[in-house]
Amino acid sequence: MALVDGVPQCYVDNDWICTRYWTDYRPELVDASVEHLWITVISVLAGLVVAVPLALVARRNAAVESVVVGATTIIYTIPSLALFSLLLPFTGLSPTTVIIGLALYSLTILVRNVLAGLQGVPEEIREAARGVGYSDTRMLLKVELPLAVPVIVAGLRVATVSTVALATVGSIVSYGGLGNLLLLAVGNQFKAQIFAASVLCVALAGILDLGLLLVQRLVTPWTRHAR
Amino acid sequence: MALVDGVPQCYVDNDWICTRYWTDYRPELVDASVEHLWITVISVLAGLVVAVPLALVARRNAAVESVVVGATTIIYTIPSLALFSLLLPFTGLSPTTVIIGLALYSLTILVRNVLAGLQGVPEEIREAARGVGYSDTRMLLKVELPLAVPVIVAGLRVATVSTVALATVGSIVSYGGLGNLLLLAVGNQFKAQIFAASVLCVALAGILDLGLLLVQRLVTPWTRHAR
Amino acid sequence: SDLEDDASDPASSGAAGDKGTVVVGGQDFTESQILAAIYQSLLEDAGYQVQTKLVTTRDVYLPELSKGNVDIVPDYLAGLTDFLNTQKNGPDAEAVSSNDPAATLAALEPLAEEQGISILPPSDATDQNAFFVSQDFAEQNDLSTLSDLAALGEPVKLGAPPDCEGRSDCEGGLTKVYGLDISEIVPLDFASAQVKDAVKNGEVQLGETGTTDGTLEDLGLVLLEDDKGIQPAQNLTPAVNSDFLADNPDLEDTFNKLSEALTTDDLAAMNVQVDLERKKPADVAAQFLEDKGIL
Amino acid sequence: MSAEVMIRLSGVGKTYDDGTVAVHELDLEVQRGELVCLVGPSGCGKSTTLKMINRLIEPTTGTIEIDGQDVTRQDPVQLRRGIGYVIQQVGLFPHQKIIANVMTVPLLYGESRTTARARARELLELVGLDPATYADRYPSQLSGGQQQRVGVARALAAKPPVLLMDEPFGAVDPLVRLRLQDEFLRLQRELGVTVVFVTHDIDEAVRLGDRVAVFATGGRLAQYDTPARLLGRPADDFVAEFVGSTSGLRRLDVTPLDPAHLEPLDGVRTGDIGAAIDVDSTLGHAMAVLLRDDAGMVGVRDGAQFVGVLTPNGIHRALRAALAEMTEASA
Amino acid sequence: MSAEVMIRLSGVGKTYDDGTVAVHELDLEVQRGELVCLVGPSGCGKSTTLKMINRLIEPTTGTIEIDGQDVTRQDPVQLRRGIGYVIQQVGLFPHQKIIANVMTVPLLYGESRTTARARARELLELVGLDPATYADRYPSQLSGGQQQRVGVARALAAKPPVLLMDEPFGAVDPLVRLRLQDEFLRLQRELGVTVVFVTHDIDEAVRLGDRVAVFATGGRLAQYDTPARLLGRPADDFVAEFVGSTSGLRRLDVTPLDPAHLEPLDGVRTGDIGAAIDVDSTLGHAMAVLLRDDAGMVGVRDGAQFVGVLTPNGIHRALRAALAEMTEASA
Ligand SMILES: Nc1ncnc2c1ncn2[C@@H]1O[C@H](COP(=O)(O)OP(=O)(O)OP(=O)(O)O)[C@@H](O)[C@H]1O
Ligand SMILES: Nc1ncnc2c1ncn2[C@@H]1O[C@H](COP(=O)(O)OP(=O)(O)OP(=O)(O)O)[C@@H](O)[C@H]1O
Ligand SMILES: [Mg+2]
Ligand SMILES: [Mg+2]
Repeated sequence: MALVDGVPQCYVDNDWICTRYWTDYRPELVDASVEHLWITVISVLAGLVVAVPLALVARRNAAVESVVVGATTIIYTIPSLALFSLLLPFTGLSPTTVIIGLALYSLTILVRNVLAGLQGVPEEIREAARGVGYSDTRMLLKVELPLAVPVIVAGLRVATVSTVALATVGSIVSYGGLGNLLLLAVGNQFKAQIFAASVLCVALAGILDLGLLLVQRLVTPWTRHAR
Repeated sequence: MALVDGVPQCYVDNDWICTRYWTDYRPELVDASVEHLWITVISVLAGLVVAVPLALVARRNAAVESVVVGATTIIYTIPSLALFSLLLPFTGLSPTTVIIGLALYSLTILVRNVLAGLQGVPEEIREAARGVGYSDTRMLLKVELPLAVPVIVAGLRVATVSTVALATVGSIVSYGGLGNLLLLAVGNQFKAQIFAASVLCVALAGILDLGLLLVQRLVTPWTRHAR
Repeated sequence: SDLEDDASDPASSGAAGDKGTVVVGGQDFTESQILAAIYQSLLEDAGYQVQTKLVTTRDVYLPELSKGNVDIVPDYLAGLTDFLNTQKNGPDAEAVSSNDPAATLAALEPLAEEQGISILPPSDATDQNAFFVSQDFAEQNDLSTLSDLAALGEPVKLGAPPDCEGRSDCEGGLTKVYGLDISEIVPLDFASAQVKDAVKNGEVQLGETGTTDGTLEDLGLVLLEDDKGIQPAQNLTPAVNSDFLADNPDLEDTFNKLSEALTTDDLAAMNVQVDLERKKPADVAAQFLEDKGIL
Repeated sequence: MSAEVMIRLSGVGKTYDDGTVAVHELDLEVQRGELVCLVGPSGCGKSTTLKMINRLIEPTTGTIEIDGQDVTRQDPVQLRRGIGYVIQQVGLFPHQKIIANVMTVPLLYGESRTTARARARELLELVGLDPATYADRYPSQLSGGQQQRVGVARALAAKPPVLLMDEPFGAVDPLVRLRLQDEFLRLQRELGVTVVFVTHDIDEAVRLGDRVAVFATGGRLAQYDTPARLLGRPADDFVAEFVGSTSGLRRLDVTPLDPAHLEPLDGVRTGDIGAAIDVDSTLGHAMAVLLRDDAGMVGVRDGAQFVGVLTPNGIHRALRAALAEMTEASA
Repeated sequence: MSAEVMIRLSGVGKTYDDGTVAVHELDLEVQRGELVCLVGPSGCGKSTTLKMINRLIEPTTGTIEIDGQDVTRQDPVQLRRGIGYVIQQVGLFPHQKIIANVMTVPLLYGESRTTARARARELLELVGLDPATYADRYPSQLSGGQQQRVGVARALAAKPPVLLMDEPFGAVDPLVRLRLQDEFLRLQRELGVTVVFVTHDIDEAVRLGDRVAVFATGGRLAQYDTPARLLGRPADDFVAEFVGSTSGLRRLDVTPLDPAHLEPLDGVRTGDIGAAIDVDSTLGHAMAVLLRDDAGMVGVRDGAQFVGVLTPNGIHRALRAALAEMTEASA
């Protein structure tokens, strides 16, 4: 094998684990991770912002619920490739394409969990709140949503983790964060890069997941006191 | 455009909607839908069968919960391509590869929703059950799981819809159901086929989703009687 | 289902099933699909039960082929050679394929042997990578070859899969052999609708597709000729699991007959039938075999 | 007089989907500032009636007016803001600390957090829960009776003109309950609140109610009267039985001493008088003291001065007189 | 004698994580077949004590034995199967119909569905809920008191040797409660169940309990005695106050007539006697009758025969005597 001198051995051997890679490509890895992170966070937040009102509309009656849940179902079944191509004419090769797509996907999970969470609020607590004169809005904000937090956060966690994974698909419009690195590396069998990008993806998902768990603990202190 | 005579106009124009396509390709569409359906159903059931015990183990203590939830997170972030390649050496070009993969993905959603559902059971009802001498198992089966059904079914519905969407990825090992048709059609811009396969995907997701909703209504009759 | 009244239902031809099962592999794009259908017809005619498994990438079917889970695959000479070469010698290994079919075959055979794969004689028919620009762009600048484009001396954006970078039949060859100034590779799939759209609306100037792509004309796109021959010999060739071939030696004749008959024009014509006339690959395959008098 | 009516139910009925008649053709008027108790056997429609007043349940027939306005024409949220409500199931917000549960209502009325907090602490004291200990706990960390008292504090926090209370003291012990009743009565008089108070404890109803409505099973109003008349002249056998065979004894607690029934001090030596009670005690208190020591009589004092002695016969006479008076009044 | 002890708490204490002492160094013995009532102010640790017996709460100090066996050494599930439990918050299973809620426990013991269903229907009748109406409803379709009665039926369904009841009749009206108490007492005697019964209603405790344990705030046992001695000789001011200033009156309901306190019939004309009562009535009944009519005395009959008349003074003497007796007994 005629290889240029001074090429690190792990590049030559195409090893999965290659510390040299991590130092050589640090800027690329950092940039990609940062991009991945903000795309994920913004997408999920956008999804949540849309999901809550949708869920609220949905629970007004069974027919509307079917429509809303059905529509988000349809979106979820559109393959990412197709969804991005649908968006492309409007938003072009920009992060917006990816974010809209990812937010739309997260809707499916979020709408259902927001709905399930709200349904789980005990009737007598709802009655007490209504009885002291809570408006629907206030009851929602002060009673129902807080009590639904565990189920909503469960949904947020799934949505976040799934968005971290899906964000790699953004590489088809070149905003895929770690997905860009991954796709390139898969293309030319650069194992060290495949490994690094995958590990960072997982780490990102793990950190976000843990973060949300902590947020949940923080905002639901009452669940910690056993009766 | 030099085209052979007798080619249906909607093929020539590459229309999205082409009734001729639906008749010409009926056998392919039926076969693909059937394959898609059974792969989805088996995958989600397999996921559920694994998720419930995992959730039960997880809720014993916070550390185990982190591990279980973390592990399913990691699985979820593995791109389907990579996951299927990991499974390929063991299971080959068989439906098993796809089913294992899809079941693993559905775990993330199911484990969390089973956990959230169980957490939502009011403490006084748990206490009453324990008080009359329910064993942990019996309480789980007779009290906790039934009361968790709305949240679990919410998870099952997300998992099912998401699996219908993900199952298309099975085309990388030729067991993608409608995904096989979709991928081929995307490759050669066969819009009628893209449309038909997409519509069937959505319909499948919708039907399964509705079916689960009906199942939920059936198994939670007590939620229909307002206080 | 026997709803189809097409005469080409191979399963009904007499001897089916008494020689055991054959798994035909392949990739799931049009051409591969047509070839798999041709293989299936031939094999069924020879008395085998055939299962066709079309997958997305060579990574998936090749290990299965060498293990014998897949028995036969219609493949491309240089593509297969490069794949096996990099698999054995690493991603940066020097290419052993070239634009000469014989030399490429010679390089391939030992590599395939090691994997338990036998290569039957290739056909003259080829499906090489090719680069295209928009009709307007070509007319404005009077372009017909890649050299013409290089002569323009303007930086171009290239729409191609990410693995294009550095490859001698892609970015590497375009810059080193033709001296093109490629300012950016926008990662877009080979022959995909996206890359064609991107070229058409000017987001990139140059896109990558195959020589047998039958859709370009309709879309207002034109191929530029590879006048300096950077594309390796992508002749169609059957790759067979060696053990399977040893057990079924008569297959060689069958497939040689096919390879002799098949031409690049046939491929393009069949692609058009499937891609534009929306005929089913099985029907196109049957028609082809009948026209050539093979079956 | 009609301006004085605060709550008016006319022909109000509630039939549930499955055909259960919870309340049947109910007519009921509550005057402004009045405290009306609803009593009756379990399942007779008391809670349903209460919830129809603040529209948590919509009646199937009849109309309900508050302060002359048909409640069905009002925005339910605005309506309920003017009505305090203590729910039978307590229904504290499990995710809020005790203090926040009580502050909830003043905050709803736009009070500042400081004012709301101060008021909440005051009310916790009032219901016998030391804010220092309980303010920062979650509901699940309180006993059943403590939770119930927080529910009462929450409803009182708004100083609402109308208050609906569904068995608010059902889970607390008699001592705490007595104290709560006293405090509550004081507050109610002071603020002039109109109260509808559900209880199954006839003693409580008699003690608190200006008038008491006795419901029979099936949501029928059997009698609506002052406690005295209810005890003295039950409308029918059902009411008589419900009010209890010991209704005469119950009166001990509500009948004040009357100097007319005392025996003169003449010939009684101070040593013979076991103990002394105040002239404005109830007969019940007198009897308790009488039983405690062996003297057979108890001295009655007005300030420092003895005004007479009370014997068992005197108590009997006083009770009889009270009953007779009642009977006349209701005739 | 020690074989007779069914439940023994020795030095049992419970301190919650935040330092709240819910129960303090409690010693308590319950004999086999005995019905012990726990009373005390809200938050004094009654529920906590109960839940420690069936290990829903683990004590921080001390040991609890049932039938001579340390409960902490037993499998909690097996332990609880031998102990019926009525939870203060009712805690019906919202997803099961009423009949299924009650059947739950016999099914747990391996009864057939038919037997369990029959037993459940029986028990629903017992607690005054007609199975035809209520069996197929869900808990949310019942009133508060009805739900509570279902909870009681559920606990009784197992015929357990030990029964823990946390304010089981707190939400039902006095008439239904009296009936429930009677039925329950009958059942308890018949089956010889050992019962620990939490109530905040001292009347109920006195009526039901073989012995009554009065708790003071902070989980301290203030007095543990028979109802008679508790009323007659409260151990301290706290108990005296808790048992109530009217404790003499409470005794009316538990003290039988004594012929010794009757006045002779001599010189009384039959027309003067307002009404007649049976010789085995309670003093309470006698007094109620006495107050009802204007005669100032009531005839007492043994079968068809008059044995004397009772006057207000007679009642007073009878009460005094009963108190004195008690005081002696406890001395
Ligand atoms: N999780 C907890 N953390 C701290 N203190 C608690 C907790 N649970 C209960 N307590 C306190 O323990 C004490 C005893 O509670 P317990 O429920 O035993 O009272 P109780 O006698 O049953 O009262 P009630 O008659 O009101 O039901 C109460 O003062 C209560 O505030
Ligand atoms: N959703 C419902 N469907 C059918 N019947 C119902 C429903 N809710 C309540 N009921 C019935 O209506 C009647 C009145 O109920 P309500 O709650 O008003 O009684 P209550 O007087 O408050 O009784 P309690 O003192 O036991 O609380 C009861 O017999 C009850 O069974
Ligand atoms: Mg009620
Ligand atoms: Mg308690």
